[in-house]
Amino acid sequence: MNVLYFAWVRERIGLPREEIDTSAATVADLVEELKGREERYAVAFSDLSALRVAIDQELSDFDAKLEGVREVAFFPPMTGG
Amino acid sequence: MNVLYFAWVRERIGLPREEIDTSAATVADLVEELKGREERYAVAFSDLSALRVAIDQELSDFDAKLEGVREVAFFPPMTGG
Amino acid sequence: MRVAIQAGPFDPGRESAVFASGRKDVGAIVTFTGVVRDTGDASLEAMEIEHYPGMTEAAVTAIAQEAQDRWSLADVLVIHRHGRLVTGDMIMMVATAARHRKDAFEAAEYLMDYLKSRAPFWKREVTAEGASWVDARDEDEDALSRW
Amino acid sequence: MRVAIQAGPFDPGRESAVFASGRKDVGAIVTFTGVVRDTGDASLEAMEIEHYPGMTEAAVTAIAQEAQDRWSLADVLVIHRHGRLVTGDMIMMVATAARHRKDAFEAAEYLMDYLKSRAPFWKREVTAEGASWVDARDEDEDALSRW
Repeated sequence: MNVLYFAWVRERIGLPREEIDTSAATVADLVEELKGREERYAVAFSDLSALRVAIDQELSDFDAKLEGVREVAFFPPMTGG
Repeated sequence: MNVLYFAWVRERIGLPREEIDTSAATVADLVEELKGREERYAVAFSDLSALRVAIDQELSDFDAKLEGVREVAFFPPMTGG
Repeated sequence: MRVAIQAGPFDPGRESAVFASGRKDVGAIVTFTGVVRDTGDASLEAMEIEHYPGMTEAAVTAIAQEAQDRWSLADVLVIHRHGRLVTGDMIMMVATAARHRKDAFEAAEYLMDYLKSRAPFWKREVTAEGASWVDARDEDEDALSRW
Repeated sequence: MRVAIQAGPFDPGRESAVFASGRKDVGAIVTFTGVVRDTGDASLEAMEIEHYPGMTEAAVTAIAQEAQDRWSLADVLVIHRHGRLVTGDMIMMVATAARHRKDAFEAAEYLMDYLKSRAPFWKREVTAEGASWVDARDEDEDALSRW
């Protein structure tokens, strides 16, 4: 699965995207898996209320299932306009 | 006193402005005086709720006093923009 | 602040480009442009706009000043034409510049609501079937009550 | 409808002049232009806008489509830049064309509210004292509740 990071999430994790081999059932499961890997993930995902997630380029939420998903992106609340 | 007419008030009365020598105390008195003059004024002023009045180029109302006033204008509700 | 009451055309693109240019405290610019449009039934040949010279400038300036007093604005522009226009012609425009978009949007809507019903202009539509004065709409009068 | 997500500059004057030109059913055109402004404390050296290529185009197009579904609009335009900008640069613009001003104003405000909080852009301010990501404001999130 392609996992993307934007803005300060990207900076904290230290890369814009990576290919992750996972059997996580939901976004929340994937986050737990990443937090267990290394400190930088634990820091980036320490407060989920400050994060947003998109699944296959559509805004979603942390309860969403990952079956069949090709791309997951994590980022802070958007500041366009 | 300079009396001005705009839009369909001007068309009904048949002229855009005229100098009127009057001792009318209020706008309403002036209207009554004009209505008594000729049919075209009676027609133009038949429904005061469809008319607006400006005194010395400021929106006003039919109760307003005319003492010291130099210019009175009658017109339908405005349709700018 | 600039208020222009004129018979001649204006270029809304150029006006909005010039408006508020070079200011560092402006984050939001809103413009409204009013265009003569076909009204449906009979094809419009012309839109004639009568106004009250002298009072028009004073009334529009007062409306623009009131907008500047009510909202935090860096600049305000109002251009309004009079005379004979045809379909597609620009009738008027307003522009507002502010730090924040809320001020710019609200002030522009306020300006439009007041220009519609409190500036001394009267529109007359000329079609193949004749000419008629445009009636003021109740909803335009009602729109003032929100401010 | 036109949506452009681009690094390069745009000319708001030219864009608004071209927008909806030659249409006979348009009576009202509203534009909003967002400009990089000095934020006060430390002087801004640059505003960097990151975005999510692919999702950005889809999200902005969906927002513009929703505006067309909700209001009676003749046309909609959204331009949004990404990359490095400086004070005074135009960040983005929206334009709406409609028969009536209420539709044009409301749709433009709707577009702005959704572009602020639902299009995948992230702003970073660079000053002499360092760089920091712009925090989303509660009032921008709250603004969505009115639609």
